[in-house]
Amino acid sequence: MSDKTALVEEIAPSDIDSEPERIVNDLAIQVATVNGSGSQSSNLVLLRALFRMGIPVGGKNLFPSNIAGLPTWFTIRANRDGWVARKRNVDYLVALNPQTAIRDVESLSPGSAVVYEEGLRLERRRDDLVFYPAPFQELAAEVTREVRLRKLLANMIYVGLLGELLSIDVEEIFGAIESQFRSKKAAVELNRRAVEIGIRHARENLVKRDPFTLERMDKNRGKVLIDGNAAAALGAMFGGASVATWYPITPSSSVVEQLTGFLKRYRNGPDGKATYAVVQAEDELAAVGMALAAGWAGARAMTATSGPGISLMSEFVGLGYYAEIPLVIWNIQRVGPSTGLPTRTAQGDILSTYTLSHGDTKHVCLLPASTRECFEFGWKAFDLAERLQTPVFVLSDLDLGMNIWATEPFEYPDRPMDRGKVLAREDLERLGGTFQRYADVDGDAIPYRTLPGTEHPGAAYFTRGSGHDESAEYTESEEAYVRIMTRLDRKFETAREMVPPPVVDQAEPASPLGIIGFGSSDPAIEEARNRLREDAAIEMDYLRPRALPLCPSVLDFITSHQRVVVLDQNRDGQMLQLLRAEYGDRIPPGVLRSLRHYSGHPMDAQTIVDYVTEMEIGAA
Amino acid sequence: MSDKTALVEEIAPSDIDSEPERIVNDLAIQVATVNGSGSQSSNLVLLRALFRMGIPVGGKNLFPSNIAGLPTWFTIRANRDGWVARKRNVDYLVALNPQTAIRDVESLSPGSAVVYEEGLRLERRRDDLVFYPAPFQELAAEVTREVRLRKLLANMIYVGLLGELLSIDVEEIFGAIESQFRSKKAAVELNRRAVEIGIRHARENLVKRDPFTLERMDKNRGKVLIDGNAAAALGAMFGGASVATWYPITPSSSVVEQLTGFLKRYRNGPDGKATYAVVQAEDELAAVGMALAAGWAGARAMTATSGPGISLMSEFVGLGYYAEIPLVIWNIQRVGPSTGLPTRTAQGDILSTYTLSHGDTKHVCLLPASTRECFEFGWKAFDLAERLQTPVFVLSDLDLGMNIWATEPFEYPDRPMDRGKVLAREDLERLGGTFQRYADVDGDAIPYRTLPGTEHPGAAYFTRGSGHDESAEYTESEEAYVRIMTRLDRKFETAREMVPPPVVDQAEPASPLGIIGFGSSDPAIEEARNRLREDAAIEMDYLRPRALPLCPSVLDFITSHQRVVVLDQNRDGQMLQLLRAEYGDRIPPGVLRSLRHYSGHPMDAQTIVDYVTEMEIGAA
Amino acid sequence: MPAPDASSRPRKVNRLGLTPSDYKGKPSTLCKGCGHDAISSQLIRAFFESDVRPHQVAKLSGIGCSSKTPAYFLNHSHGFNAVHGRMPSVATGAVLANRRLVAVGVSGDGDTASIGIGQFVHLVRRNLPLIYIVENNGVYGLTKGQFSATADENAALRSGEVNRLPNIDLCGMAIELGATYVARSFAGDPKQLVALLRGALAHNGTAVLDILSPCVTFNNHAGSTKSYTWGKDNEEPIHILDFVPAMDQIEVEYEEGTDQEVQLHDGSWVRLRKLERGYDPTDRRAAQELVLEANEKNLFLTGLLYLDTSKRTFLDSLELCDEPLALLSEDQLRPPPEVLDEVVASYR
Amino acid sequence: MPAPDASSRPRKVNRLGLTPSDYKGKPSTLCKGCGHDAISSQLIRAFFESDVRPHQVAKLSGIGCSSKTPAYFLNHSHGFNAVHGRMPSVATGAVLANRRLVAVGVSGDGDTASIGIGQFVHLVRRNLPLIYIVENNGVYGLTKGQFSATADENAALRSGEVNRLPNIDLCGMAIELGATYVARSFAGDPKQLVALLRGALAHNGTAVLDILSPCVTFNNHAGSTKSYTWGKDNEEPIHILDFVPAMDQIEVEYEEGTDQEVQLHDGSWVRLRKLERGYDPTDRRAAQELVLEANEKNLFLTGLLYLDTSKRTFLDSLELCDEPLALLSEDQLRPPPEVLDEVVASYR
Ligand SMILES: Cc1ncc(C[n+]2csc(CCOP(=O)(O)OP(=O)(O)O)c2C)c(N)n1
Ligand SMILES: Cc1ncc(C[n+]2csc(CCOP(=O)(O)OP(=O)(O)O)c2C)c(N)n1
Ligand code: SF4
Ligand code: SF4
Ligand SMILES: [Mg+2]
Ligand SMILES: [Mg+2]
Repeated sequence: MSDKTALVEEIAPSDIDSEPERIVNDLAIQVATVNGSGSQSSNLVLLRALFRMGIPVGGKNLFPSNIAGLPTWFTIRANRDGWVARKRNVDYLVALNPQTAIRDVESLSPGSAVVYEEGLRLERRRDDLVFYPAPFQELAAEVTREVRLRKLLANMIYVGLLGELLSIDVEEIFGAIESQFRSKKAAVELNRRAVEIGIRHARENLVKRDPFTLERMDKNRGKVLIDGNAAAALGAMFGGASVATWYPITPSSSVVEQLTGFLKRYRNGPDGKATYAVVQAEDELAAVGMALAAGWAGARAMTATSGPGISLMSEFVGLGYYAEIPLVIWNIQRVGPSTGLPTRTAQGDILSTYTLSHGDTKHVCLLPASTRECFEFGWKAFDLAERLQTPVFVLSDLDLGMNIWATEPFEYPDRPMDRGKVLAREDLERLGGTFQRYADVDGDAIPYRTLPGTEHPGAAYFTRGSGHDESAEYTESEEAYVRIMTRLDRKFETAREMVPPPVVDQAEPASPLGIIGFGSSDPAIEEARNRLREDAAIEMDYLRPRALPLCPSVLDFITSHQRVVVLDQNRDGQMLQLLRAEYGDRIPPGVLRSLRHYSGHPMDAQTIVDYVTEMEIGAA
Repeated sequence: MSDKTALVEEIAPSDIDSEPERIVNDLAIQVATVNGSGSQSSNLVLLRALFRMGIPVGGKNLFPSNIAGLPTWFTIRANRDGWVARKRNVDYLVALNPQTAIRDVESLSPGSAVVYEEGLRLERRRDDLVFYPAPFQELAAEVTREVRLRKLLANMIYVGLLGELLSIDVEEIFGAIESQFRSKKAAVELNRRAVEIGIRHARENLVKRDPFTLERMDKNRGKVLIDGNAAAALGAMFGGASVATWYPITPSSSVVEQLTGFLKRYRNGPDGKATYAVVQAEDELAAVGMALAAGWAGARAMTATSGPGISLMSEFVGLGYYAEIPLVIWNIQRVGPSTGLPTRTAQGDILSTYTLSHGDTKHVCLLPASTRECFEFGWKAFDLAERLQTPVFVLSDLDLGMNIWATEPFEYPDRPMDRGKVLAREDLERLGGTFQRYADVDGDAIPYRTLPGTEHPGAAYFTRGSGHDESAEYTESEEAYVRIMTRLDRKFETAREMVPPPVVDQAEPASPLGIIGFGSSDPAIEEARNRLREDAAIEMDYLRPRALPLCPSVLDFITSHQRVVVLDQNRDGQMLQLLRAEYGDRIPPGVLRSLRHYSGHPMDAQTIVDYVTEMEIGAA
Repeated sequence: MPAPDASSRPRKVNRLGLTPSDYKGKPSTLCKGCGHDAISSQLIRAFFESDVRPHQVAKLSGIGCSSKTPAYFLNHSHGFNAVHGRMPSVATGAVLANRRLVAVGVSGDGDTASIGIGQFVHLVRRNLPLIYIVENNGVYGLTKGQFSATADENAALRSGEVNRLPNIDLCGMAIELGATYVARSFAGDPKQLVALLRGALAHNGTAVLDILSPCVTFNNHAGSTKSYTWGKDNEEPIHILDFVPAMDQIEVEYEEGTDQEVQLHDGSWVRLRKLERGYDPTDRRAAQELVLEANEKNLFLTGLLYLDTSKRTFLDSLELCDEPLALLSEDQLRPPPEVLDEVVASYR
Repeated sequence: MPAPDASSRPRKVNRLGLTPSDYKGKPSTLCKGCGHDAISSQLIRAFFESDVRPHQVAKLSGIGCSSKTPAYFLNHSHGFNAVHGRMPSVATGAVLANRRLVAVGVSGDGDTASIGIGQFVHLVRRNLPLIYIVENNGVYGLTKGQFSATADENAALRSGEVNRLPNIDLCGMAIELGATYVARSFAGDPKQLVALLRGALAHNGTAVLDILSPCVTFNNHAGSTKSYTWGKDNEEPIHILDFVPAMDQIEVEYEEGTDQEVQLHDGSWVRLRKLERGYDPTDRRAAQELVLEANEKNLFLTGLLYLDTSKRTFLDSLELCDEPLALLSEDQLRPPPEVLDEVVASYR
């Protein structure tokens, strides 16, 4: 495509009617197919090729809650400045699904490009788009005669086509294919062929008429391209996970599935046998019961689940809180209530997880915002759980957990494992029989424990979810109950000091405007801040809580701003409610503003920009 | 006891050293025994005798979480002014349990009286109490030779003894015995004998030396003496309960057990067969699943449970919310977390019940404060559930549910049942096929439903906990999801208007001081208000929410006071948190004060008086 | 000599004047070829042929590909797709509320044998009138192919992962628990399946149908013991089973070659032509023995494994009134004021 | 002629030098005469006689009077009184974390057969090494005497309330599910019970002991089929069972009258003297038949109903390392930085 270089390189504001400028490394490609059609490999190849070209990228899969035959959309956002949150508008559509093609095309902004199966005749639908038709099935037939394969390979053809249209480095595509199909030589060959046919078709039949193009950069040096669940699994392995129990549920399944893969490879003992146990339990009640007891008996125990599973774990989690048992629970949030939209993302379980179970309970919750933090919290959660002797939740979500993110490489844990206050036989001998399971010896409200099997006559104690005193004896004494419950409350204050503090990015002096958001909202918030700064000269300070209980600095942040937007990916403003419940009337009236996004789609910057812009107009 | 009348009748302030005055109809009697020893009948006889003397009374049983052999205390409070909340100090102790006698005696205030088995020699323990020893076992031997019976009858002897010491009308005791043992003539005879022997023993051997005495009044005309769970059951029967499912758990078991008794007696159809189904399910998950589906199919369905059961019901309750299914759930709260103290009282599930289940859920919760309201909410909850098409919780507690209260008689429902928006065949014919299960036709956000079995081709719809549109069709559309969720939010606003409003008792003009408390705290609050008014001239306005979601008037109450005490029978100030989460920064700083009582004992007035007094000193 | 199947005469309309398409559902969103869709087709046929009024039917399910299917048959019946593993409790509540409902529950092997086994046990124990269909593919389809508790020991996934735990045999469990109608069948054997379904419709009590229903996406590979090929190659019916409706019986003579006839609650009959095994499904010992043998030898024995028409149902145990509870009038539900007075008086 | 019981010689100290009181627990708070306390006594005796190191034992339970008992024996062992019906999962987690633990789970009939039946099923299926004791009294003791799912059909409470549902037979279920050590016994038969417990201690796999344990407060009345009297009057041992420890076996000659000896995993033996029935507990068919007969005729057949020493345990299935997971060092748990580099590289 020789006319490509003729396009101006500079990006300048242009009015709608003028010839489009060249837009380099800033676009969102969306591939619309049906699930089960095998397009996932092609999308990953595309994503990886861009990644290896050094361009910041992210990939998001919007898939249905079924196995095959329903619409699915994979979106790749490439952005030279690193903004890879969801973008509402798509620039490049690959329309392969007849069921949705018309609607997909209708939703495009003027000037977008459409690559499509020519039989769909989409060019008739709009006259303000750039259309690139191709006979995918026909082209695939050139690669192979085998019908099933042909269908799969049609997907790889669009990779070639896009490669040509967007100037993707062919060698990176081929390299990505090799990574994707690894050992399978034949597959690599076939897929390369398909890409080549795509390229050839584009060269011979299509004229580039859109402004989008890609160029090599160097923004991914050292980075990895990974989903949050893989990062979580990896973090868990390096955290020394030894018992992982689970029950399959989207979008959390891939935490333990990928953990199993890692453990199988890297965690065999000297006898060649497993230094871990992964158990697919019969349900979530059993999964959490096993993990809890494993934590009790001294394993680094974890489970992972989503919405309905969290509800089912409720009773056991209360036991964990009251009997003070370490355990890590990953909640990869999806859209509720009930079954809800199991393949859509939300931050809808914050409130119910924080106080999960009946009675006075509250739980340490970590709120990772990136795959890096998934890795980091993956191992730190065990340290916290064992140090604090309590269930620790990590609240990720489908967007973070199942979508693919480019990230700085993970850092190997910077400190040895913290196994918490465990008394071994020697300790007991030294103490000479003064061990009391639930006594606050150190003033931090964290008691000492012993593990079953400890060879000392004073080691044993009795664990129960019913009333107990410092010696772990059964009691219905009101004094003992109040003492233990008050200590647990103090222990939560200890936790407050121990959990990862919020990340604050604040102008000097503080702007009147702030935003509080957490988890997977982070990239959209950062992009929105940048846009507001650049487009509207609005400076928005940012606090991102990384854990519950909240740190006192959150209140400081709120009180030092005039308006603080609280961004929740849920209907009920759950973080807002938590802030209010926590800080109550210490929050000056009118400061907190609630922005709630609960469509099930990942957070995008535009929603924030719009909200803030309108708010600031109101405030002005 | 002839010297009785010599005591002055008037109650006047007296200093500590002077001869005690006569105290009429104001005392707390505590009977300390072991459970399984059969003292419950005696306590009830005593309670009923006082009740029939027209004296305001209440009876509270403090019992262990086991079946026999552990300490148990039954406390009867009689108070001429109607203050029958728990009183921290006991005036009359009946010490029959050697395990606790010494501690029980040590905890008494000077001047209290102790009736006890003489073998315990308690008179040696203190010199500032009045001691009334008696050889209970020996006396019982006079009634019967049968060993097992003798043990039981020893209990009836203290009834006689107290009767004599406190001038209880013997005929009322005998009458109460007859009510207690109804048809069993022999039992009536034996028990009468035991009472007589107790009286005789007192007459012949004891000299009245304490100031407490009882006299006939007329404060119980028309009233009933009943526990909250019986009242709830009765309310449910008159609410037309047709499917009740349950799984045994203290303290909720007696809701359905007593309901079964009522239904068996009063709810047989013309064919003599049951117009109801009561099912003891295999667990709480099944219990709530059955009830939910019964509600779906058109029954008036309910279940009752406590703490752990609530946790287990969590998943199904979210389905009920999202799929909009009527169902009534009684949560008779006990002390958590986990198994906690199963035979102690708390208001510790408010927060977790209100938002029970993962995702954005919130539930209508009724908060009865009296047995009368247990009855009333017993039937109204069905109307609300069917009208609103959602699970409705009634949050009672052990104190209200299992203890015995004198109350105004119950009022027969003042309106016909509200079966909500159900379209029958004729309605569908009239509508001509426009039925949409989840459409907001009337603007109140409440849709119409049809029952399975409705003979019309347009009647059927599909119920699911996954994403659905107005026609109840499956969809993953973000627009439909947001529409339905937003409507559910509006429906909750409809509920806000429909639930029982708070009860407000406010001075004119408003006092600077207010209190917000709910449920079983009510009698202690009223007593405390009275004491503060009389003893310290402190007027304390009172708002008692009777439901969640909260009415706007709650905020008005808060903002029209300078200090508002929020009384929670839980550690975490759960109602306080709800108020803050709901009204946020509209609550002026410093107004809300949190009083948290979480010992597992019922609320008492003194705790409130102390707190408020100290607070007001601070405020002054 | 097999006799012509009385129940399979093609009909355009049934006795209610309805056509098969009146029994259809929404288009399926399952994978093409999924066994579950085959079962839905036979459900449509059975309900049509048995002249069931669609509005009287309630379709209940848990969560899973299988549990989605109630949306794909009987559009004119109410359906309830509940939560994972809890179809039995939902079915129980619905039937209690309205005993006139013809309740059909659809579940999967994960939904029933894993998370739902507790509710399964108690449902069977109660003998609730319900057709309980397990669409058994040995895997969790909807969560992408993990083993379920009915996967055979040493079975391998396509990924090579091996199941190291023994399978739970739901028919064996049902028989042990005293179920009253227990059948095993195959999505690839429509004729047997429809007869078993019609028998289940005529039965008053819990009818458990454990149906091999291959998952073409995750468990249909060579070597799978839950694949179509395996099913076709290994199915061994224990008898040839005909369903004879009550009204036909009058006209139809005793068939040559019929070894056993058992009358069902609504007057219809199950007619069995024995094969080599000479199996009597009313003999509980034989049923247990059969299941044990099948498991030991990995045989795929299909047919009506056990039938007991004498046991009381849950509705009998509860002595429920005939009128559906859901339809009782206020008069019947709310006792008069005098009752309140009477009760209140007893609390004085 | 019954031979002297090898295991019942009174001893003051065991081979560890411990006395029976080293195996005691806290004072019981159960009702005087409760069957559960009798079982606790035999547990104490069995652990003492089998020379089990108390610190190696983990006691697990659910909720109920029965589930309280782990506090009443083996004071020097860790105990975990968890939530209702979930002892199996808790036991599983504990054993996975530390495979050297001798795990004994105590449950009730409500705890196991009602709310807990699902976890029971899956535990048995996995064959986790665990002694699973069901203290079966047919009622929920702790919640004051409601029927549980093991209550016999038509049994009546003292109040007159009749149970209209058939019972669940936990031994029958266990056998159906392929359990490897299944016994029925009686709190009132200490000799048999202690032998069965010692056998269970020697067994490697799930040992299910369903023990009639009368509730003296709520289910011990005349007419109850779970009372002491009923148990005493109806108990029919299917064999006389002796436990012969590995070390004794060398010295002890084959006993006259012994019909069958089965070796257990630790080298000890169960010696059976057959009675009328001539019962072989290694025959699964016979076991199923026996349970069926007992249920049909309401017989109280006690003894070792089924034994299978060949099946792999859950720990085998998982190919766990020998070192308890809980005791692995940081070296063994956290792979070195190179592994992180390697994995990270694969994500580029
Ligand atoms: C409480 C809960 N846990 C897990 C899931 C996720 N989940 C959905 S379907 C399913 C398994 C379905 O397997 P099966 O019942 O065999 O149905 P199939 O898809 O194979 O037909 C699981 C685990 C869920 N929906 N709810
Ligand atoms: C989730 C839950 N539901 C109900 C209860 C109440 N509960 C405590 S013990 C028990 C039944 C115990 O019966 P069983 O297991 O037979 O023990 P037993 O007391 O007869 O020995 C019940 C229902 C509970 N603790 N937790
Ligand atoms: S995944 Fe398997 S079970 Fe699910 S629809 Fe596809 S073929 Fe059927
Ligand atoms: S109630 Fe029954 S089971 Fe519980 S301790 Fe008493 S006798 Fe034992
Ligand atoms: Mg399946
Ligand atoms: Mg029991």
